[in-house]
Amino acid sequence: MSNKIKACNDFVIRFANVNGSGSASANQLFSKVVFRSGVPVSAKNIFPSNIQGLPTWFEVRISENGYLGRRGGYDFVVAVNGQTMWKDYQELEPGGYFFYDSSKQLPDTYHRDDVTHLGVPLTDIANSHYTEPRLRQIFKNIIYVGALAYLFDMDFSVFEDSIARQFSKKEKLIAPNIQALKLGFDYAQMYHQGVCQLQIHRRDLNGDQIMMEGNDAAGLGAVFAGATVAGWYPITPSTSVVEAFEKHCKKYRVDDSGKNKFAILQAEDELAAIGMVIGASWNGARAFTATSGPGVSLMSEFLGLAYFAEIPVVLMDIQRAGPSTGMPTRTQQSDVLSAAYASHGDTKHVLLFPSDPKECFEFTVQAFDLAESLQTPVILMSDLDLGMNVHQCDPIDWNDCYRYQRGKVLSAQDLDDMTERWGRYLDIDGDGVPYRTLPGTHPEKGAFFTRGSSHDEYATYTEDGSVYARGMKRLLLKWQTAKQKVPSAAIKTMGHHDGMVYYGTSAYAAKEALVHIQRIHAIDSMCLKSFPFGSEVSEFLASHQRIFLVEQNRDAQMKTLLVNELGVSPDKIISVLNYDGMPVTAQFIRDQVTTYFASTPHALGNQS
Amino acid sequence: MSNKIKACNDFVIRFANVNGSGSASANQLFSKVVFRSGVPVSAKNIFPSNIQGLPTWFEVRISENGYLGRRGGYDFVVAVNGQTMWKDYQELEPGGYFFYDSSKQLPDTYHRDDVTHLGVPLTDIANSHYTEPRLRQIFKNIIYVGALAYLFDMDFSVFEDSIARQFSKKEKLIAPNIQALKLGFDYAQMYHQGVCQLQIHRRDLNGDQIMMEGNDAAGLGAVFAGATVAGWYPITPSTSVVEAFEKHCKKYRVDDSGKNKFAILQAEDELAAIGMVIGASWNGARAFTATSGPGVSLMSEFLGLAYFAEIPVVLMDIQRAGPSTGMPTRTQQSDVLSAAYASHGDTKHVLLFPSDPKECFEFTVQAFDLAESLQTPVILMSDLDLGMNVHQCDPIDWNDCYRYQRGKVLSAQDLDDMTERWGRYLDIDGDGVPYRTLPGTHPEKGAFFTRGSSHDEYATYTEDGSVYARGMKRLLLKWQTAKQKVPSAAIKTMGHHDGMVYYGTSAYAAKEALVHIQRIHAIDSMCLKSFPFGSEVSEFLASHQRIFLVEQNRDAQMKTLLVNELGVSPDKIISVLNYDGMPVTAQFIRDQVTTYFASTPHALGNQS
Amino acid sequence: MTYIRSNFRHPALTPNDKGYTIKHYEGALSTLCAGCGHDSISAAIVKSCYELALEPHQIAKISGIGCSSKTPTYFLGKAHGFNSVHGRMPSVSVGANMANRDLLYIGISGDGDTASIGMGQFAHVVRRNLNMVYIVMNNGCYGLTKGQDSATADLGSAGKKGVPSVFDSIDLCELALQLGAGMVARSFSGDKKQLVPLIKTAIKHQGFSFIDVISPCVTFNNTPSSTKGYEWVRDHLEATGTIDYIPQKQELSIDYPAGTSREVVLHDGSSLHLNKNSDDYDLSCRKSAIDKIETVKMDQQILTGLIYLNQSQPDTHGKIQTVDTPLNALSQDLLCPGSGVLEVLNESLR
Amino acid sequence: MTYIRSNFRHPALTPNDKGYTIKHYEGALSTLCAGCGHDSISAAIVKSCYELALEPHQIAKISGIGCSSKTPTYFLGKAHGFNSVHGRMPSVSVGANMANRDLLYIGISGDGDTASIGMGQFAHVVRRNLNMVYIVMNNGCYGLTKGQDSATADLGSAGKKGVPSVFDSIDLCELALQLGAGMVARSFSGDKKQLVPLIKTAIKHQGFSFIDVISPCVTFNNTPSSTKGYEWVRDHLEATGTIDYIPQKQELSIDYPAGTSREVVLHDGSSLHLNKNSDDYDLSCRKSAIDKIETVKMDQQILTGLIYLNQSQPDTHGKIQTVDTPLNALSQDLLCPGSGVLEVLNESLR
Ligand SMILES: Cc1ncc(C[n+]2csc(CCOP(=O)(O)OP(=O)(O)O)c2C)c(N)n1
Ligand SMILES: Cc1ncc(C[n+]2csc(CCOP(=O)(O)OP(=O)(O)O)c2C)c(N)n1
Ligand code: SF4
Ligand code: SF4
Ligand SMILES: [Mg+2]
Ligand SMILES: [Mg+2]
Repeated sequence: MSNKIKACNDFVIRFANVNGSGSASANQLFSKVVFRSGVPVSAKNIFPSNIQGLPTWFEVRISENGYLGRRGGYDFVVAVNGQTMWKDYQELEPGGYFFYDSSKQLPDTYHRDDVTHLGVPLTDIANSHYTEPRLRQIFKNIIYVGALAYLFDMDFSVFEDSIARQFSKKEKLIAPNIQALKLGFDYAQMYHQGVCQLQIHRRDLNGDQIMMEGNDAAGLGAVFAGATVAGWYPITPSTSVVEAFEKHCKKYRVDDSGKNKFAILQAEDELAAIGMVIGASWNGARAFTATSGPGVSLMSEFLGLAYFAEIPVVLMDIQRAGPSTGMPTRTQQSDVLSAAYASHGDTKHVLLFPSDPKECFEFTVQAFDLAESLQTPVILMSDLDLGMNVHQCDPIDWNDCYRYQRGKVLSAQDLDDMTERWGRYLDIDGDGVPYRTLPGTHPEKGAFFTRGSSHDEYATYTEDGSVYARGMKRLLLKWQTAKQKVPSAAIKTMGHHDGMVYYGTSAYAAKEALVHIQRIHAIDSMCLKSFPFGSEVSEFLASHQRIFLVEQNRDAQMKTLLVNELGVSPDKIISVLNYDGMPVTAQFIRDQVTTYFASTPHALGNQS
Repeated sequence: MSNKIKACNDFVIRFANVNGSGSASANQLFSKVVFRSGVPVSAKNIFPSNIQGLPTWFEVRISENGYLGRRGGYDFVVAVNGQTMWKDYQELEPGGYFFYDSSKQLPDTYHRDDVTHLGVPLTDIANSHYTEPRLRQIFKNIIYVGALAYLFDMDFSVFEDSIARQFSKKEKLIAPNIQALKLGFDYAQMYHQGVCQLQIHRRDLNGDQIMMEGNDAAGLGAVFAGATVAGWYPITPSTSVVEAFEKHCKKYRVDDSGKNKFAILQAEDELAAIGMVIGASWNGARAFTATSGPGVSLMSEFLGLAYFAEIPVVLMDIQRAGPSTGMPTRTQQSDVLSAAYASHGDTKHVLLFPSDPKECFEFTVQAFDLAESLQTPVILMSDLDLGMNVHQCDPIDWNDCYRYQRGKVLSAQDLDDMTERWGRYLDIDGDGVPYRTLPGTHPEKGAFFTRGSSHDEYATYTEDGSVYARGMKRLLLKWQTAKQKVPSAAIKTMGHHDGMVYYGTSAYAAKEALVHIQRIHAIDSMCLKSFPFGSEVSEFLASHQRIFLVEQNRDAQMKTLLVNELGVSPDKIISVLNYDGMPVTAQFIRDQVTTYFASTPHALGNQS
Repeated sequence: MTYIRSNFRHPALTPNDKGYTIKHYEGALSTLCAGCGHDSISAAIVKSCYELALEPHQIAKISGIGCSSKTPTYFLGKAHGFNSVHGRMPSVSVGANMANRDLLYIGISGDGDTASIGMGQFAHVVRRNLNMVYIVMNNGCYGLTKGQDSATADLGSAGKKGVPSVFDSIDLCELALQLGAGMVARSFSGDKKQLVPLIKTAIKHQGFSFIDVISPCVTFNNTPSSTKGYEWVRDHLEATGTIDYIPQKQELSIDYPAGTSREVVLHDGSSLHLNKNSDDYDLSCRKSAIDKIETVKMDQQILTGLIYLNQSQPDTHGKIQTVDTPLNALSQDLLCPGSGVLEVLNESLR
Repeated sequence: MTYIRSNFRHPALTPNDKGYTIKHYEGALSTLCAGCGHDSISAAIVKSCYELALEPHQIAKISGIGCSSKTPTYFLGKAHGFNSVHGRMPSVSVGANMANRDLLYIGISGDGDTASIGMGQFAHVVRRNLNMVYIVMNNGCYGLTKGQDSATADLGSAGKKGVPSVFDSIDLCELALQLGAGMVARSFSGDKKQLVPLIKTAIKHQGFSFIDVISPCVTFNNTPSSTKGYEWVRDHLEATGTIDYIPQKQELSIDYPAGTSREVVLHDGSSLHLNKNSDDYDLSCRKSAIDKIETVKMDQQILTGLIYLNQSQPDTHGKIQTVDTPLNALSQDLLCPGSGVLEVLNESLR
């Protein structure tokens, strides 16, 4: 017992529950209170692909240093799921704390010397205070939260406030919840006084930050971006994007007569979902869909059409672990390659890689501008970790002076004013982006035929190979234009030889890993934000001799893109690949990088 | 007229027709006669994506040197399509011959000095000899073939033989056809004696070669390979694969009672087609489907399932010009990337690249062996040029001692004999390939659950990330195994610094280009046959300082694969890209390569 | 411009209510085979739009892939067109309609495009009662890929290859009925008298209007042994009754024998005059309509004409309660909540 | 192993004809929600196979994706199973069946899996009359993705979220009928008395057997306002009549009141004993069956029981005339033409 973990505002607690048991809101209450106590916190929901009765975990990292990635391991476990209790016990960090429901006695096998047992008879307490089974179940969860409040020496008033806020519309529930918290608190105080050396003390480190799910932010972004049409098909972990869009639309987009300034249609499948987006975008509405890997595969034919016929599309790919159905409730960044080059024939698609909810919001807004400015699909590459977990980030903001960039769309007036013959696929500006018209614009001018078959500059069908090739070449020019419009990579460079590159949700862990690595080794960093890559990316790669590229997939898919598009030598990229479906940890990155350094201390180039 | 093209057995003739007018068989008769005269010949059908009434061309290259790729340009044109006559006239090579139907007078604008006009009143002759409109139409075509026989000084008896063979089952038609030939012959002899300086003279250069379409060969290959189930959906240019399979099955695979030892089902779409293949393969039959780009896009989700659940699949992708509907009747090699990494998540698929019909046959047979041995999808990457044009190649042969390699399938006896617990996804041999069982094998043993979701070695569903990752790693090991089983690249090396790499149908033009380039510059060559690449490919790339990589797509897709899989530096690969939908020509390759040499005569490496 | 345009040209040199002659409604020259049924249907669409004096640019033509799906190029050259991908015309139409409820959507598809690869999207666009005209140019085969049987090829029917189909055919009208289409009709490309009023009715009907038009493929499926050839179809037609479409303001001047005609008023005030057969049934009863199709089919006949019309269902916009202004016409100010709401919103996330 | 297996266990401890107890037919422990209708259907499948004394390893279980599609893990653990991708069970079943016509194919799907993403494949497997049992576990919602409405959710029906559906529901039995299924039935997961004989009949029927089983989702769609909840379904059942499946060799010992029962003999000699309602109709008439469904629906009732049975159509193998030996059992010698034919073949290409 002497090696008990001691920590203040820097530890990991894991809640082991059964899904469908109502534990989620209790656990979220706990992490919200940490946040409201001014201490940085991050929480990951590790849930099964099933609805009820299977193990689910909620991992909360409390980090005064503001490390918001997954740390790995846990110092304290609330083990209220009998199915996994033994595993939860065994995997506890040395010196950790094992919190369990002591209504039933713990078997003898639970005898790790280094572990502190914290029994609270949750069931007994709940049963003796509540009669209705559902209440017993729910309050059992609140009781353990109350106990934690005591054990971690937390400010109880923040709990009370939080409960009051949560139930501001159901005031009757406030008192019973606080009572349940107290039951736990009191029991812990009575039986476990001074035992726990983990503390969560008030700080003021969170400023004006907010806690939000990436999908919520993306849905909100679509509302702010003026999206009016969403066609979608349910699939974990993307479903909540459209749910959020709907929620926010219902709040901000219903007119006085109760009618909707939006159309959300649950499609029959993903092919139809993206078909709807294409139809709506063609017709001048901002439209989007959200899906995950299997959906992207199914949308592939339509993506090729949108690329070739040059129709704006906003697609959000909330990635999960593939291939195939894979691990539907685990995270990965493994659709990078299939999204970038989706569909047969020569195609390339614009990708955006948000790293936190605020970026989910902002990149969604930008996705619509890009899709319409470039007349092409833009894919927001989020993932389950970012999309379905609550993340701390800066507040959403909005500049009211900003106007949507609707791209090159000709009005009736524009058409009347034209002196030259208009060509739908004619590049007049030299940027590879032609002008389009919308159906219904003008009685006599501007009508054209959109097709996925080969066409000339005037949208007429052609089988003339040179005309076709000219069009394909122009699309490459457009690709160059895209490079100037997409968000730039975030670069931190001091001119070192080595660099670390990462993107998307790996940013949390990578940033933390960098702090540690930089103590022993000089290294620069770059967080990629988009594909195609801007010149800043080429420069960073060119000016560094070794690049550690952090990815959450097996096949180093971003490396493929970098090498393929920029011609950078694959030799200088050292992949750091995590693909077990859990968010990558700082520790993993540190280990990989430092092991590499240990074996190859110097960069390869410039040796001769 | 002094610069008239003169050539014997080395020129290009183009037939300009209207589709649906019955010209195809006359044109094919002509090229067949060239072939039977012992002179190497290649013919390309350039047809519209339409059924009737649009321009269609048939380009025949006669080459005593045995150059069977497209040459580009034409020396002689049979211009019997009014819609394109002017263009056909203008684009004729300087000094070329313009053959037309002189029943109508040629407009004055047709006054190129360098061009020899050869008018034959085809319509008039046909009308004066035949009354039925259909016969007039058909025999008009035969009449011009007869005229060509004279003009090119060809051996008329070969025509007579060919007609006799063609109509061996409709003998009545022999005489009228020969008469029609004669009508043309006689007219030409009468009015154009000694005018044409192009000749086709008998040689004996074709040995025992055959003339065959790649799709016919692939379909035949599937019959010889023992494929019993085909699910398919019509799409140009793949349709004729299944048609050939059916034709050969009907010949070789119907039992005495008239029942079929095969099942061919036209599916409702490509998703269903590959679903059928997966179901049949899972159940132990050899099954395949054929499609083109749009189908591959649609099959992408299922391909991921087959990869991850490890089910054999044979898919033939007869590529056409993309993206989207693109140019459905033009050729390209532009599905390479999307086929190699088809589907979301981390996936890799085995690809085979046949270069001629014989290889279509052989690689199809091998595809089944590979798919079953490796338990994974194998994609035959053919294209429209190879699949739908008749190519001269060595005869099909078959070794009766060869036995199908059905892979690791456990029989009831095997299961009974096992001492260890069997695991569907357990790698016992260290090659990454586990053992499978077929439904119905054993009453008690060997049943397992196939799924696209994550599974452990015993096929049980798991969400344990480390178990999942272990499986994904094993699939990489299997990929290594694949490298040893796929057909090796064909390498010709003399240890030069420069090398040319090509694959698929580019082989014809590349070989010809090499002959010419080698006269001025030492260069080795490699014809890729498969993906993943064997060690011979890495060695070739490593041992050459500059690699010219010939591809028929815009984005240098094979380069992506080479760089990505082998880590070769992208700098040393110089892409030679033809993507206008016409088969690449030797001239194009020569020009690209020699231009490069002119500007950069020496290889880059080893300079310091 | 269609091959057989000339048939219709004569009476139409006079300008319509909008002052347009029929030329205004034509498209590019057809590249289909001479005699293809699809061209007749194009001509009927041209005629319908001309007679209704529609503004062509207020129409959107959407199709899949196939010979049939090529036809939108051959009519209404002043309207935007979208030749999408195989079998997916419905979803593109749904999206387009959501974006702008004010245009007229004419969806063109083939039997392959709809009954095979597009079956799922077809079923669901019907179910949503999207306000559109959905025309299947039904030739029982895949014309563009050279004549394979489609799922509407009848059992035993044989095309050019001479191999009789071994599968039962799918009756798209019956499916549309079952899936809740507001208007269902069948016609024959060769019967322009019947087809034009049907198309006009379909255009005027608010909601999903389905017309299955048997349209012989002269190249691959016009054999005597084919049930989709001109011969067979002509010999086996049975019509539900003649119909006349009467525009809003026109008076009902046509004289029908008493007891044999009935008027149906459409939403915009225009009306249909139905000249009925004796064995008539209730046009607005799904069950009777299905029954009628099946009964006629048992006699080896093909039921044509207006089979079902029910105007009571709201269309998709009605179901999901969108605003009256087309969504694509709403400005940023009407759509973007703006910074004003963010204080409350951010606070709710703390 | 299913949650409610115990219900069925008692009478089945006795071995069946093959000497197996019911345990032999069970699968892994269910991970569905306690009370989920799907578990009852699994139990009914177990019981049916047990009672028919089938060899489990001669069965192949194929499904798509969804809670329903998970169930094959929970029954017949000795049979091979294939949990494919969403909506594509039919095509995988077609392929499997083509490869080996001798196994019994049980396809399991959900209403989302079949009526939405899988609609096209569903329509076409029916049309092919594939010899299989196709069971839809129909809960009117997408259970696994947390309760969204499916296309079988009835107009006005509301699940846990409380939002009534604005779209008409798709009736899969009617579709199956129209598309040519040989056997069509509907049942309720809570009615094992009716479900077991139906499954047994489906297994014995040669050709496509479709059973739409209403199967409440207790978590997301078991509200009083849902027409797929236990309450509503129980209150609105109307059965076509009780049916008893009688194995081949068993004598007809059950005694029915005269005039109310009828016997139907299946291909293998086993028979069905139908105890009919008074308002009965001809079971082998498609038109009457559709009519019956529609009529009952108008009364807000759900028709259950055997709705249609027609044994006259050949199955897919019959249609395409494959050999009797399963194709996957043909050896290389029987399949490969060998070098012998090549001389002629090559010569024909010169
Ligand atoms: C995904 C895809 N698969 C296949 C094709 C090839 N294809 C083009 S048209 C067509 C069928 C057309 O049949 P139908 O819709 O009946 O039109 P028709 O030509 O008979 O008018 C097919 C299969 C395609 N273009 N795309
Ligand atoms: C291509 C694809 N899209 C979406 C999903 C997500 N998904 C899983 S199950 C399901 C619906 C299941 O509904 P149903 O078939 O009715 O089964 P239930 O769970 O209700 O039994 C969906 C949409 C998926 N797995 N694959
Ligand atoms: S092939 Fe048939 S459907 Fe196509 S254009 Fe010709 S006649 Fe019409
Ligand atoms: S969510 Fe619904 S369908 Fe799924 S297991 Fe639970 S009760 Fe059954
Ligand atoms: Mg057709
Ligand atoms: Mg369901």
